[in-house]
Amino acid sequence: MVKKLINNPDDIVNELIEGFVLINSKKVKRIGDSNAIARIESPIKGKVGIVIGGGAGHEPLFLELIGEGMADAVAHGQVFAAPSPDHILKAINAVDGDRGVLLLYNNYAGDVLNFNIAQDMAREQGINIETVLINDEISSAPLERREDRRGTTSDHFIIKLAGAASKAGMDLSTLVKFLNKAVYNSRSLGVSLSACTLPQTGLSTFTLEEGKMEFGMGLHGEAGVKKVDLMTADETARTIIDYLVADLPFVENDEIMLIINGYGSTTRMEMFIVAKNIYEYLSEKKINIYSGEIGEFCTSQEMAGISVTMIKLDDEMKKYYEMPAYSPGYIKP
Amino acid sequence: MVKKLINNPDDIVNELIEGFVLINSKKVKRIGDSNAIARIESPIKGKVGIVIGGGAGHEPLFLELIGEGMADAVAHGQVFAAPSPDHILKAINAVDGDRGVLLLYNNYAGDVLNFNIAQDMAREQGINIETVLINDEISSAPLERREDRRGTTSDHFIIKLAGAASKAGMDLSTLVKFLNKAVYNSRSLGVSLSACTLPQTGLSTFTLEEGKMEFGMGLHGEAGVKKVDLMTADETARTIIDYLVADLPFVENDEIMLIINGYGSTTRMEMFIVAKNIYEYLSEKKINIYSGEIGEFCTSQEMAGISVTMIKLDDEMKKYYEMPAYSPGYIKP
Amino acid sequence: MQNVFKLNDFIEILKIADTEIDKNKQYLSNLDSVIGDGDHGITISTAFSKINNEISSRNFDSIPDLFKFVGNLFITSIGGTTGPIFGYIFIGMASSLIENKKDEVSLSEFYNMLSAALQKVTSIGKANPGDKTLVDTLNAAVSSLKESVEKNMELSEGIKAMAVEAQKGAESTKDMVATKGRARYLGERSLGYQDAGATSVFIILNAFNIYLQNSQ
Amino acid sequence: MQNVFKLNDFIEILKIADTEIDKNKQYLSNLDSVIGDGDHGITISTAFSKINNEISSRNFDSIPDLFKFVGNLFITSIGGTTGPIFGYIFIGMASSLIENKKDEVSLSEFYNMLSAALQKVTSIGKANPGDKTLVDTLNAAVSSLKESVEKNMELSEGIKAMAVEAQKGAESTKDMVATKGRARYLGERSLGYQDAGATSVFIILNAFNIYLQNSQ
Ligand SMILES: Nc1ncnc2c1ncn2[C@@H]1O[C@H](COP(=O)(O)OP(=O)(O)O)[C@@H](O)[C@H]1O
Ligand SMILES: Nc1ncnc2c1ncn2[C@@H]1O[C@H](COP(=O)(O)OP(=O)(O)O)[C@@H](O)[C@H]1O
Ligand SMILES: [Mg+2]
Ligand SMILES: [Mg+2]
Ligand SMILES: [Mg+2]
Ligand SMILES: [Mg+2]
Repeated sequence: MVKKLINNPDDIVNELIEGFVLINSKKVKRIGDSNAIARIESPIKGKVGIVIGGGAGHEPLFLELIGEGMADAVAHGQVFAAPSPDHILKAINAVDGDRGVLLLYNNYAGDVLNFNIAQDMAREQGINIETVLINDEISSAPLERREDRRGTTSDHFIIKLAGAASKAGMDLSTLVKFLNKAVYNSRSLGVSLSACTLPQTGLSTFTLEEGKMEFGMGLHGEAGVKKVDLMTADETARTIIDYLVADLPFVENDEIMLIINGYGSTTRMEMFIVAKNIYEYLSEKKINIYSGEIGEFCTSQEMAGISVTMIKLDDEMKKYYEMPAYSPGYIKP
Repeated sequence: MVKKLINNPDDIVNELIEGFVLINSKKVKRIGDSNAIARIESPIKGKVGIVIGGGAGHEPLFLELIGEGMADAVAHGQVFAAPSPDHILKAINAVDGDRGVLLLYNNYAGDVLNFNIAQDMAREQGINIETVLINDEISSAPLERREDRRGTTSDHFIIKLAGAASKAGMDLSTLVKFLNKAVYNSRSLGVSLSACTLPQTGLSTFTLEEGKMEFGMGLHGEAGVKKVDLMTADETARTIIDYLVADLPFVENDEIMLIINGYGSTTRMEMFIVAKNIYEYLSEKKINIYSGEIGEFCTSQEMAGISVTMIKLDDEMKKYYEMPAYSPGYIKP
Repeated sequence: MQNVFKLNDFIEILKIADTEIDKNKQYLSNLDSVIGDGDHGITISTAFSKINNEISSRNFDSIPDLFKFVGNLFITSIGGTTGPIFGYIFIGMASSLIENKKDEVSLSEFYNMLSAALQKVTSIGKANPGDKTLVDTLNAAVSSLKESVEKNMELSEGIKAMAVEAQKGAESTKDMVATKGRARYLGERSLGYQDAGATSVFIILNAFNIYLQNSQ
Repeated sequence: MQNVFKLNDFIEILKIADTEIDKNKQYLSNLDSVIGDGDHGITISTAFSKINNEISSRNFDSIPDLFKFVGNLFITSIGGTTGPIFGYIFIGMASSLIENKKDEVSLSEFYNMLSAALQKVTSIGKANPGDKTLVDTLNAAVSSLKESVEKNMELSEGIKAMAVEAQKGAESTKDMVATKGRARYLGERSLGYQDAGATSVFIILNAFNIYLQNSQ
């Protein structure tokens, strides 16, 4: 049995959206009864409209990341399933102002298929529309096939940059280049300590034996790079950082954004302990943390574990990071 | 075995504080190596210093609630254990400006004992100091013994009011009256679906059989009012609201603050579904939701479940609620 | 005994597919939860209910009309990997008939339909036989149809043979290492488990067989 | 055979208490996790280690000096319910001797000490015998000491009897319904489980007995 607070399993995503819109009724609007939700003031003149989206079940991603200085609309699929093109197209139409539309989402096969179809449909309507794919997760493919990697926990940061730059008036093609640079410099890797269950079925997406943890586990239970005996927070931190640093690679005097993300049932207490260990280790490596964030930015239901994201910053990225952002799921004052 | 990302179990709270201070190094300072942490600009002239605190393990409460428009300092105990008076006194001394100090914490026997000792020690030093106890949890004692009730998930709201009012220059005795009014109008009740484990020992504080849930479970696994078969989100929402409404009681046309809090491993998806059901039910009851918040404000390690807080508002409370607040764990722009 | 499919046969077959998928919903989700993310049974069964709902309130001019409608519904409103991939199967099937407003389909025309579907899906999804996807089922079915057409078989015999081979195709994914879809992250660990999509395509193809067997 | 406690005896007894508490740390946490929040073993063992550490680097003028120091350390730096409650036990013990700089304690003076401790804790914590707290252990110990003093018993005999009664006192909490502390929320459901604090007070009182038995 699913031990979750739900009603009709088939109605989960619909009720999720309803609850979200009720709590944020002054800020967002649902497009009809679709799974497309947009900022209430959409479409906004003078800015590229930012459309994000993907499967549900990763809250606050993506639903809660629409707002001033963040995304303009979101298209949601069912739990762990890409949204269909009709929802995506509704989101696109809701935010299409006078500067075009950007689709910004994670690189999963299902998402790419559906967003591409929607993009084609929008182009047929004469909309100026481009795509940026997020693919920060290093365990999902070797560096040579970086374009095959999936997107994970750098999402809210990339979305934040997109929101700030589009708000500042950056045009669509410059925005695509800017965000691709940010994605290019983003690296994430996570570790799981226990599985999550799909709320509709109550089935676990995988099993992790007592005393084991897995590096590189995907957000939907896709297997990782290695399963090991449970490590301490410090060993975990160092192992993840070693992988991340080697991948870009990050080098001495690099200035980075550090994000420590909780997947679901891992406590903030644990995240802060990991943070302490990472700060110490990166300081040994003379890599400078420009800013550090901890929290649940991208969850995978009640999975236990954390992921770490390192993003190499330059002045342009810092500038747009520092601008304020106000979304229900992410605020930067 | 404890399946958590920690290092030395005896060092958990120390490392938690270190990680927190590293990430927020521009905003907070630790007093020596104590468990007292204060805003970096403390003591602040012209305002009552707000000291909060309690056992660790409920993050973001209390640690992460210090900041502009929120509390000024926090004293932390070990996991689920009240802080000792020496830490509390350090927090008091750090924020004692020229308008006195307010101790604001939850009504648990251990906390009351320790904070009272610290208050006596501060008075001996000549500090003008008062206490407000939070006791919103309705299942812990009948209404006739309201002063025996424990404090739970209205904390961040009451702390927010204290931060805003003290910042606006309210004097200590007026502040005590104002906050006692807010506490008087606050009611919370939660439901647990699974237990939490103490990170030092890996022991569960209680067990909840497959298919069962418990109303009124405490934040440390203290037993609740009734154990029942797992309900739907809607039934759960209605049951909680019925208890809360009957207790104050809330009546037609009351204007309330609604807080839906996740205890740890319950997803935001579930919280939004519960929110939808609560909005519908309160609208049937003609009780007006002035503002609704969902999130993890007061957790109990990885316990599954939610709590609902209803606070009856008046104009004074609304005024101070609307003022901005910036703390690592709670931001109101 | 009928030797061609007519429009109404396909409508009935889609109903059978819906029923059969529904029966196997949990099983399909189980398969997907071992090597994928556990939602395939839900997605595909929701899709078939939706499709049958929409079909029942509509009239169709021709067989390609019906298949185009089903394909587009899959593509635009189902989501997941399933939506587009299964959508293009139906679109592919329609495409081989689209020239003339067809109202009957022989075994050899059915072979052309499925063959076009296979091509379409391969070009969209870039999965080849052996990659542990529904392409393995489709491919086995197409090969079987080809042989049956060459042997000049009766419709119901050819379809029966196709269903048998489709099942084998689905089962053959057990011994494959996934290189496409979510299961690819598992690599060698995906060995020994049958692919969910390959199984649901078998169930759907088998609906054609069940229909013909029942109507005999 | 000694008939009084001297300063150094108490210092040694605190070491034994530390060792005994440490041995029972897990057991005490288990007891607390059934009807409380599971931390009592950790809190009390951390406290005793800290206390013995601090004591070892200090000199004390008198017995009340030592007990006041231990009590204050508990009160100011341990936290939880344990810190203040156990602190006031030691402060209470010191208070009955505080008038004159005492350097020996007879059985009857020890009875006065524990009796003052019981009073102090009751006035601070408002728990009475029967409320399923450490007061039940303390109360049993004080009654036993009273009787032994009246019977003019030897020190070690009186302390031995006290330990036996303290154990019974701790065990008696099993049959009580909690009305104080975290266990009170359990109400009737707390029946059948022994109180953690009552158990640790027994362990500490038993350290006095172990010391005297060993030094015979
Ligand atoms: N590139 C592809 N080409 C063809 N079929 C594919 C491809 N990728 C995945 N599939 C099929 O899709 C099925 C998974 O569908 P579903 O569970 O609905 O999607 P998701 O992986 O998005 O959860 C797999 O079992 C596989 O047969
Ligand atoms: N009011 C009280 N008076 C005396 N002893 C008490 C009182 N409340 C609790 N205790 C004792 O404290 C013990 C719990 O201590 P501990 O676990 O350290 O504290 P906490 O309840 O804060 O976690 C209980 O087992 C009980 O014996
Ligand atoms: Mg999926
Ligand atoms: Mg405790
Ligand atoms: Mg799937
Ligand atoms: Mg305890």
